[in-house]
Amino acid sequence: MTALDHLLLFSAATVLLALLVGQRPYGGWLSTVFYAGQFALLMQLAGVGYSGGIIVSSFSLTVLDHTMSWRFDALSWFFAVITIGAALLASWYSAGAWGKKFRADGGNIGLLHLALALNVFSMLLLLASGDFLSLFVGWELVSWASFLLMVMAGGAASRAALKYVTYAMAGAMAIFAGMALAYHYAGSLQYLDFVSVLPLLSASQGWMLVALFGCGFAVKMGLLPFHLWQAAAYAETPGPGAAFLGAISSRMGLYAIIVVLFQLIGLIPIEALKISFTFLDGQSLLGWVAAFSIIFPTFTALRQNDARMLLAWHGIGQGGYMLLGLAAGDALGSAGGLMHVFNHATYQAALFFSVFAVVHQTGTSDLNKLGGLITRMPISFLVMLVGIIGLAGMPPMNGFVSKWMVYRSLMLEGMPLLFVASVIGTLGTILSVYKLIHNMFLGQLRLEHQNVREVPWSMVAPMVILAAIVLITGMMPGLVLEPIASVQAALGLPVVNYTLGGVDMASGALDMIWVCGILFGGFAIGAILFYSGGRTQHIHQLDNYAGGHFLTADTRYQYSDNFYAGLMRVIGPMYRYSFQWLENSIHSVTGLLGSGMKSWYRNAQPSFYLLATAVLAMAWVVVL
Amino acid sequence: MSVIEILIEAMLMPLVAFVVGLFMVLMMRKIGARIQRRVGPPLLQPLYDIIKLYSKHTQTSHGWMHDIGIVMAVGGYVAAEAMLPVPGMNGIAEKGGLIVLTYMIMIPSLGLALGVGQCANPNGSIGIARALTAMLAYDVPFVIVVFGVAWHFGSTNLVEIIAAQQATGPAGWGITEMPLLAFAGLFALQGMLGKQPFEIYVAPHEIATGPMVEMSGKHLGGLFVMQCFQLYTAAVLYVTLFLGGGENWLTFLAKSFAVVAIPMSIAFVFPRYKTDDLVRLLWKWPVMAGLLGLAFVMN
Amino acid sequence: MSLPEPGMTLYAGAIGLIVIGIAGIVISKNLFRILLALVIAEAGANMMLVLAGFRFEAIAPIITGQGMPMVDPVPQAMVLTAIVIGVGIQALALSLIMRVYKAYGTLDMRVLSRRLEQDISNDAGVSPGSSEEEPAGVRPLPSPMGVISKQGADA
Amino acid sequence: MNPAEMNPQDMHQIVLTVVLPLLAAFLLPVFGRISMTFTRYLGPIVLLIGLLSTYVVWGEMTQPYMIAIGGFAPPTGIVFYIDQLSLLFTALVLLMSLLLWPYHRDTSVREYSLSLLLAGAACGLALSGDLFNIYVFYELASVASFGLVAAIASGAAYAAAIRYLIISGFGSVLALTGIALVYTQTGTLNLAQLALLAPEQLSNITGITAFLLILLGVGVKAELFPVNTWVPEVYATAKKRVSALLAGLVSKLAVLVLVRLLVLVFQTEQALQIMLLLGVLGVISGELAAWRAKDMSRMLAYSSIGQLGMVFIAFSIPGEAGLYAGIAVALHHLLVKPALFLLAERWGKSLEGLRGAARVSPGGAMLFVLFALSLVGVPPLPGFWAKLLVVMGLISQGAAMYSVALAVILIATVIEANYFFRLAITLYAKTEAGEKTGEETEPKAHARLDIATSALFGAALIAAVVFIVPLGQQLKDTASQAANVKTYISTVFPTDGR
Amino acid sequence: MVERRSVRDLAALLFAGGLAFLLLVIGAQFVFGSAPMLIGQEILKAAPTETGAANIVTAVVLGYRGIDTLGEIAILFTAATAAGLVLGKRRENARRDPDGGFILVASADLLFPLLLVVGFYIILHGHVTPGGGFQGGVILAAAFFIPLLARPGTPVNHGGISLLEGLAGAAFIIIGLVSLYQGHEFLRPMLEKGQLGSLISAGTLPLLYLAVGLKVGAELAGLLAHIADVEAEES
Repeated sequence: MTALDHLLLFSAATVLLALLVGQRPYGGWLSTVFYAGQFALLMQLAGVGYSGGIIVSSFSLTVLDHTMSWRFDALSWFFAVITIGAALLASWYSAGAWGKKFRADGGNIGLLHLALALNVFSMLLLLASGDFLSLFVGWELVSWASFLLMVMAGGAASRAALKYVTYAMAGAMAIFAGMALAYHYAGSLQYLDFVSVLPLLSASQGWMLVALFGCGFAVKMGLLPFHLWQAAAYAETPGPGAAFLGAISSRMGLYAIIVVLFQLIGLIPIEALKISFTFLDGQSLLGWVAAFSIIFPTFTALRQNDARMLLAWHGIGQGGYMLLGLAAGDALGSAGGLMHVFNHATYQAALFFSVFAVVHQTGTSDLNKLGGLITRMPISFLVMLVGIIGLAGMPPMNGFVSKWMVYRSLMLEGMPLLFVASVIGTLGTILSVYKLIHNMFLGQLRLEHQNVREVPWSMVAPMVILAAIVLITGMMPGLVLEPIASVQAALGLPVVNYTLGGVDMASGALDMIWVCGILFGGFAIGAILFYSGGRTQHIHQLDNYAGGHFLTADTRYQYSDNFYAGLMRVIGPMYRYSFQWLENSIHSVTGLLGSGMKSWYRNAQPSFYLLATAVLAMAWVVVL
Repeated sequence: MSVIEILIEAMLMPLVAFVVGLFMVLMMRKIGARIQRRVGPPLLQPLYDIIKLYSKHTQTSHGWMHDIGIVMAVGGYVAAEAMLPVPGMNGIAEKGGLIVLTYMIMIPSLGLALGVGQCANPNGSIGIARALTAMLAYDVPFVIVVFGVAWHFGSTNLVEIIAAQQATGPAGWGITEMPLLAFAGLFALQGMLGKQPFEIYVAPHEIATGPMVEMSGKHLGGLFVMQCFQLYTAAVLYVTLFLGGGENWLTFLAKSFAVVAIPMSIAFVFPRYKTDDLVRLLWKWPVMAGLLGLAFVMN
Repeated sequence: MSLPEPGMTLYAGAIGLIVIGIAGIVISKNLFRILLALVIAEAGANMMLVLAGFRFEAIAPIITGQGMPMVDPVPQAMVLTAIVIGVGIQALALSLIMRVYKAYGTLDMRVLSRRLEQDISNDAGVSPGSSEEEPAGVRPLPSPMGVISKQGADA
Repeated sequence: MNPAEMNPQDMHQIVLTVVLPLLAAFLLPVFGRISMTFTRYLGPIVLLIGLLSTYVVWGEMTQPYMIAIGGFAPPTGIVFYIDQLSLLFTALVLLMSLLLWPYHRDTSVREYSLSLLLAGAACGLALSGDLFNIYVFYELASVASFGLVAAIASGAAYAAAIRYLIISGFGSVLALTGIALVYTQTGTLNLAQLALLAPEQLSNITGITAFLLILLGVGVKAELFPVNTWVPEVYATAKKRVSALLAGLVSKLAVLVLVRLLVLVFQTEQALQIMLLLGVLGVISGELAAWRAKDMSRMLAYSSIGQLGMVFIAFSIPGEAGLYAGIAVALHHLLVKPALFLLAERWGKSLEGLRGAARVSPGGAMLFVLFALSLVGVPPLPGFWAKLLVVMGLISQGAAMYSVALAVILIATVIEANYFFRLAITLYAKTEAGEKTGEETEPKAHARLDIATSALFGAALIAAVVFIVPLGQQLKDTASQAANVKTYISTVFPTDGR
Repeated sequence: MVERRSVRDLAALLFAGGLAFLLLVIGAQFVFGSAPMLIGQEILKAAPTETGAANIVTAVVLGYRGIDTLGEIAILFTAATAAGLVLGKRRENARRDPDGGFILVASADLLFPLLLVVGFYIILHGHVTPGGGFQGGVILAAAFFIPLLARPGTPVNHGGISLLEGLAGAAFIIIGLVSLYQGHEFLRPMLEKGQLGSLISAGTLPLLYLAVGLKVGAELAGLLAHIADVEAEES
C-alpha cells in the first residue's frame, strides 16, 4: 500500500460516503471534510510534486492480456492539486445555505455530491493512469461522471448533456482508434513499448496517431472545431458543479494531450510532421488551433446575455492559451501554459461562485435583468472584480503572469501572428468581463433587488479564499512555478528559471513583487491625493438624474443590452455560425440516412433482397 | 542598486511626470487656442483647475466604487510612470518591461470604467463601452508595434532598448530602423490619447461627455491628473520606442513635447469618427503598415 | 455440341424448379401464390438432394437377394425428412394465411406490409414514421441564416 | 477419444438436453388433460434437469468428446460433438429458456410445449455435428418460433409471422440447396469428415457457393443484413419474452452454427470477406435505423440488428482471435438484449410516452441505464471488454476492409450512445402536470416478474465485471478449443482419418 | 408507383435467371450418375448386419439418422401445435357446412376400414418393403380425414388426436431412452435382429416405425382437422 493507494482508496471512500449520507443536511459538510482529507493525503505526495519522481500504485490489473497500472508523477500531482482543491471548495460552497435552497427547489443534493465525488475519483484515476488502457478507462469514467453532473438538473441541462455525451463519445472513439493503432504498431499498450517503436513509424502513420489522439482529446478540451458542446453543458450545471467543471474538467483533455502528444510522442516528431502544400507543420498547426480557440469563443462570449454562458465561453477561450503556451514549446511558454491551468481554475471558480451567489439571491443570471448589486453584495462584487482582472489577464492578478509568459515565449520564438491573436483575445476578454461586472453589479439597481443581502459565510468563504489565492499567486508566482518547474523536468521540457516574484531572464525579466508593490503604492498615492480633497457626500443609489430630470426607480435606464453596439456593427457580420451549421448538417444528414434505412426495412418483398444478395455474392465468387 | 534608491526613484518619477504632464496639457490647450485664433490659458491654468476641483465644497459620490475608480485611474498611472525610464532614473523598468507597461496603462481605464459604472448613468456606460471598443481598436496596431520593437531590439526591457538606440545615435533609432512601425505607432498614440478624431467616447453633444457625465469636484480633478499622466506616458513611451529615449533632460523633454504636439495639431483640425468607422480605420491602415513593418523587421 | 448427359438434364430440371419457385416467391404479390411458389422451390431442392445420391443402372436400396448396385440411401432418407418438414411448414403457413385473411381481408403482400406498419405504429402511439415521401424531420442542409434564427443561446 | 475417467452414463446424458424437452413437449397435451398445475411446472423442471446434466458434464469433461447417436460409428451415423463452446451454449439455451419461460397464468399448454420444443431444438443446434441434422433442428427451431410469434393472437402478429415464415422458408430452400451441393461434391454430411475433405474438395467455387447459400439461409435467423427485414415487425408485434428469446438466443445459435461451419469446413478468404461486408452493412443500417426509431421495441430491434452485425464482423476475423472476440460480443449481447426487451414489455410504446417513466418504476430505469452503458461499451462494464477484443482483432488485420469495419463500429458506437441516452434522459425527465399533453398516457410500471428477471441479468452483468479476469481466460480457452480443427477430427475419428 | 413495381419484377426475373445460370455453371463441373457415396457405401455394407432391416432407407431413417426422424416428427408436432394455437377452437354454435350427398358419405364409410388396414400394413412392412411410417401415416390420416370431408358437420375430437400424437411421440423417445439407460448411446437398436427380410426382424425399428406412423397420421389428421374446422365465413 503506497501513499497513492491511500489517496485513491480515500477518494473511493468519499464516493461511498456521498452515496450514503449525501442526502442528509450534514452530508455536504462531511464530504467537504473528506475532500480536505484527500487534500492532506495529496500533500503527503508533495515530494512527487516538488522534487519530481514517480510513485507507483501497488494495484495492477491484467485483463485480456492487457496490464493496467497506475502511478503518479509531478504532472499528475499538479493537476490533482487543482482537482481536489476545486472539489473541496465546490463542496464547501454547496454544503450550507446553497444546498438547502437547492433541495428546497426540488434539486437532488445527494446526487450532486455523489456526482462530484465520482468526478474527483475518476479524474484521479485518469491522472494516475500508467498505460494506454488505464488512460482510456479513466478517460471514459471522467466523461460519464461529468455527464452525470451535467444531466442532473434536467430540462435544458439534459439537452446540453446529451450533446456533450455525443461529442464525448465521438472523441473517446477517436482515442480508442488511436489506442488500437498504437497497439498495432507497438504490440502492447504499455507506454514504454510505444515510445520504443515510435522512431520506426512513417510520417503518415505518425499523422494518423497524432490526428486521432489530438482530435479525441481536443473534444474534451473544447478546442475548435469541437467546442460547441461545452458552454451550454457547463453553464446549465448546478452552481458548484459548474464551478468545478469550469475549473478543471475540460483540463483533463489538456492533461491527456500533454501525456500523449508531448510526453510520449514529443514535440520534435510533431514538428517534423509537415503539411504538404502549406508552410504549416504539426506544431504550428497546434498553435493555430489554439489561437482560433482563443479568439472565436472569446468573441462569442462577448455576445452572451447570460452570465453563466459568458463565463463558460471564456473557459473555452482560456483553454487556448494553455495549449498555445505548450505548443510554443520552450521553457517560458510551457511553464506559462501549465501555470495558466492553475490560474484559470482559481479565477474561473471564483467567478462562477460569485455569479451563482447572485443567482442564489436574485434567482436569475440574465445580464439584462440585473444591475447595481454592488451595494447589496459587496463581497461577491469584490470577488468578481478580482476574478475578472485575473480572467482579463491584467496585473496584479495571477492570470497576468501566465499570459505574460505565453506572450514572452511567443516573442522569443518569433511568432508575431500568434502573439497578436492572443493579445486580441485578451482585449476581447476585457470587453466582455466589463460587460459582465457592469451589468450585474454596477449601473441601476432594480426595485425587486432592493433588499437583496450578501450570501451567507458558507458561500462567501470559498469565494474569498479563491480570490485571495488569485491575488497572492499573482504577486508571488514562484509559489506555483516551483512545482511547475518539476513538472517540466518530468516532461523533459526545458525548465523555467523562476524566482519568487516571477521569471528571471536577460532581455526582459518579470518581478511581480515589485510591480504589484509599486502598483499598490501608486494606488496609495492616488488615494492620498483623492481623499485629501474636500469631503464627499454619498448620495443614494436610486437618486439619479438624466439631463437634469429625476429618474424614478421604476424607469429602466440600465444600459445593458447590445453593449458595444459600435463594435458589433463591425464584427457582427463575422459571426457566421459555421460550426453550428456544420453540426446541424451532420445531424440532419444522419437523420436522412436513418430514415432511409428505416424505409429499407419496411419492404413489401423482403425475399427480393435475399435473392439479389445470393445472386450478387455468388456472381462475385464465380467471377473471382 | 539598493531597494531604497529604487523606491526614491519610484517616488520621483511620477512627480516629474505630473509636472511635465501639466505643461503638456497647457501646450495642448495653447495649440487648440492658437488654431482657433484665441489667446489660450495662462501658464499655471491646468494646476489651478485641479486645485479648484479638489477644493470644491459640493462633492457628490455615487458610492465607494465611484471613488476607488478614480483612485485606480490615478494610481495606475503613478505606478506606470515608475516603469518608464527617464534620463538618470530607471525605477523598476528592469523588473517590468514593455508588456507589463502595456497592460499597466490599461488599469486606469479599467478603474475609470468601474467608477463610471457605479454612477448608473446610461451616458456614462455608453461612453465606457465606446472607450473600451476604441481601446480594442488601437491596441491591435499597438501590440504589433510592441512585438516589432521587442523583436528588433531582442528585448522587452526598456532600459536596454534605450541603450541600444543611444549606442548608435539617430541612425539606430526605431523610427529610422522601422518607419512603418513608427507610423502605425502614431495612430496608436492618437487613439491612446483619446483626442479627435478618436474621441467618440466623450462626444459632448451626443452623450454629454460620456464617462465624465457624473464626474464633478475631485472626481473630475482626478481625471484631470490622469490626463496629465496620460499625455506624458504616451509621449514618453513613443519617444522610448522610436526616438531613442532621452540622452539628457533637454533632448528628452524636447522629443516628448514634439511627440505630443503632433497629435494635438491633428486633433484640432479633424472631426470625430463614429465608433465603427474608428474601428475600421484603426484595423485597416495602421495594422497593414504594422504587419508590413513586422515583415521587414523579422526577415 | 453433344446432347447433355441425363444427369445434367435432371440437375437442370431441379434448378429449373428452384428458380421458378424463387421467381414466384419474389414476384407474386398474393400470399397464397407465394406459398405455392415456396412449395415448388422446396420440391426443386429435394430433387437436387435425391440427385446427389443418384447413379446409373442402380436399384432402390432394398436388399432383395440379387447383388445389383444400389443408389445411395442417405439422400433418400433425407428427402423423406425434408418433404415431411415441408408439409409441416406449409400447413402452419396455410393456417396463418387464413388468419391473416380473416384479420385484413386481403392477401396482397404490399397492402399487408403497409397495413402492418400502420398497425404497429398506431399500437405504439407514434406516427407511421418517415418514408421516402416525407424525409427526415430536420431540413437536410439548413442555411446558416436558418441556424441563426434557430440558435439563440449557444452560439 | 473419450477420456477414461469419465463414465459413459454421464457422457451420454448430454443427449437429455435435446430429448427431454421434446419428450415433455409431446406429453404436455396429455398431462394437460390430467393436471394443469403439473403442466405449468413440467417445463421448468425439465429445463432444470437439462441444466443439471450439462453441469455434470462440464464438471467432468477434460477435453472434447463425441457421441455417436444410435451407436453407429461416424461417419455413417449422426454424432453430437461436445466441447466447451457447445456445452456453454447448451447451458445458456436452457438457462435463457428458464428465465424467459412464459410464467404468466394465462399461458396455454401449447405455448409451453412450443417453448420446450424451441429449447430442445436450440440444444440440438449447439451439439449436433452433422450438417443435415443441423438443418433439421434449425427448421424445428424456426417452426417453434413462428408459433411463438403468432401466439399473441393479433392480426399484426399473424401478418408478421407469415412474412417471417416466408422469408425464412425461402432461406431454408437455399440452405437445403447448399447442403445438396456439399453432398454432391463430397458424399458425406459429417462435419469432421467434411473438415478432412474440405481443403481439396470444398475450397473451390462450389464450396464457397454452398457456404453462401447456407449463410444466407441460416442468416435469416441470425439477423444477417439483407435478410433481416422481418426483425422490426416481428419484435414489435410478438410478446416481448419471445422477442427476447429470438433476439438473445436463437440468433446466437444460428451464428454459432455458421461459425462452426466456417471454422471447420469453409475456412476461405471469400467467405470471411462476405461475412465481414454483410456485418458492416448490418451495423450501419441497424444503428442508423435505431437512431430514427420512435418506439422502444423497434429501437431495440434495430439496435440488435446492429449488434448482430458487430458479431458477424467479429467472427469474420480469421483465426482464434476472431472466435475469441466473436464469442465475447455474442455472449454480451445475449446477456443484455433480452433484459432490455423485458423492460420493453411495458415500455415498448412510443419513446415520447416514456417521459418521467423513471418515477413510475425507478428500478427499471436504473437497469436500462446500466444495460445501455454496457452496450455502448463504457469501461469497466463487459461491453467495453468485448468491444476491445473486436477492435484489437480488427486492427491486427492489415486489410483495408477491416479498417473500414473498425471505423464503422466506432461511429456506430457514437450513434448508439446518442439514442440510448436520449431515451435515458427522457426516462428521467421531470414532468410537471402542466406540460403533459392529453393523448400521451402515463408510462406504466413494470410487472414484478419482468423487473426481477432483468435484474437477474443485471446482476450477471455486474458479476461479469467482478470476475472479468477469469472469465476472459475461460473464454480464451473455449475459443482456442473451438478453433482447433485437428482436435475436432481426431475426436470424431479416433482411430484413423476415415 | 406502378413502374417501380414493374421495374422491381423485371429485376427479380433477371436475378432469378442469374441464379439459374450460376447454379448451372457450378453444376457443370459435377459428374452425375456416379455419386461419391462416402457414407452410402459403408451403410449399404453394414446396414443389414447392424440393423437387420432389408429396406436400407428404413435403416437409415430410423437407425443411422434416427435423430433426424425424431426432429422431423417434432417439427410436425410443432406445426400442428402452432396451427392449433393460431386457428384456435371453434365456437360450438358456429355455422357448419352441410354434409355431402349419400354417395360421398357411403363411399367414405366404405373406404375407412380399407385405408386403415392398408396404412397399418405399409407401416409394419416399412423395414422390408418400400414404404414405412410416413407413407402409412399419411394413409391413416386420409382414412381419418375422408369421412370428415364427407360429414363436415361432425365435431372433431381434438383431445383424442392430441393424446395419440403425444403418446406416439413419447413412445419413440422412450424407446431411445431405454437404450440410453442400458448404458448405451441414445436410440441404439435393441432386441435381436431376426432373419433379414422377415416381418419380425430389425429389432426395435418396426416399433419405432409404428410410433412414427401413428404420430404422422395423428399430426396430419390434427392439422387437416384444424384447418377444416375453422369457422366458415359468415357470408
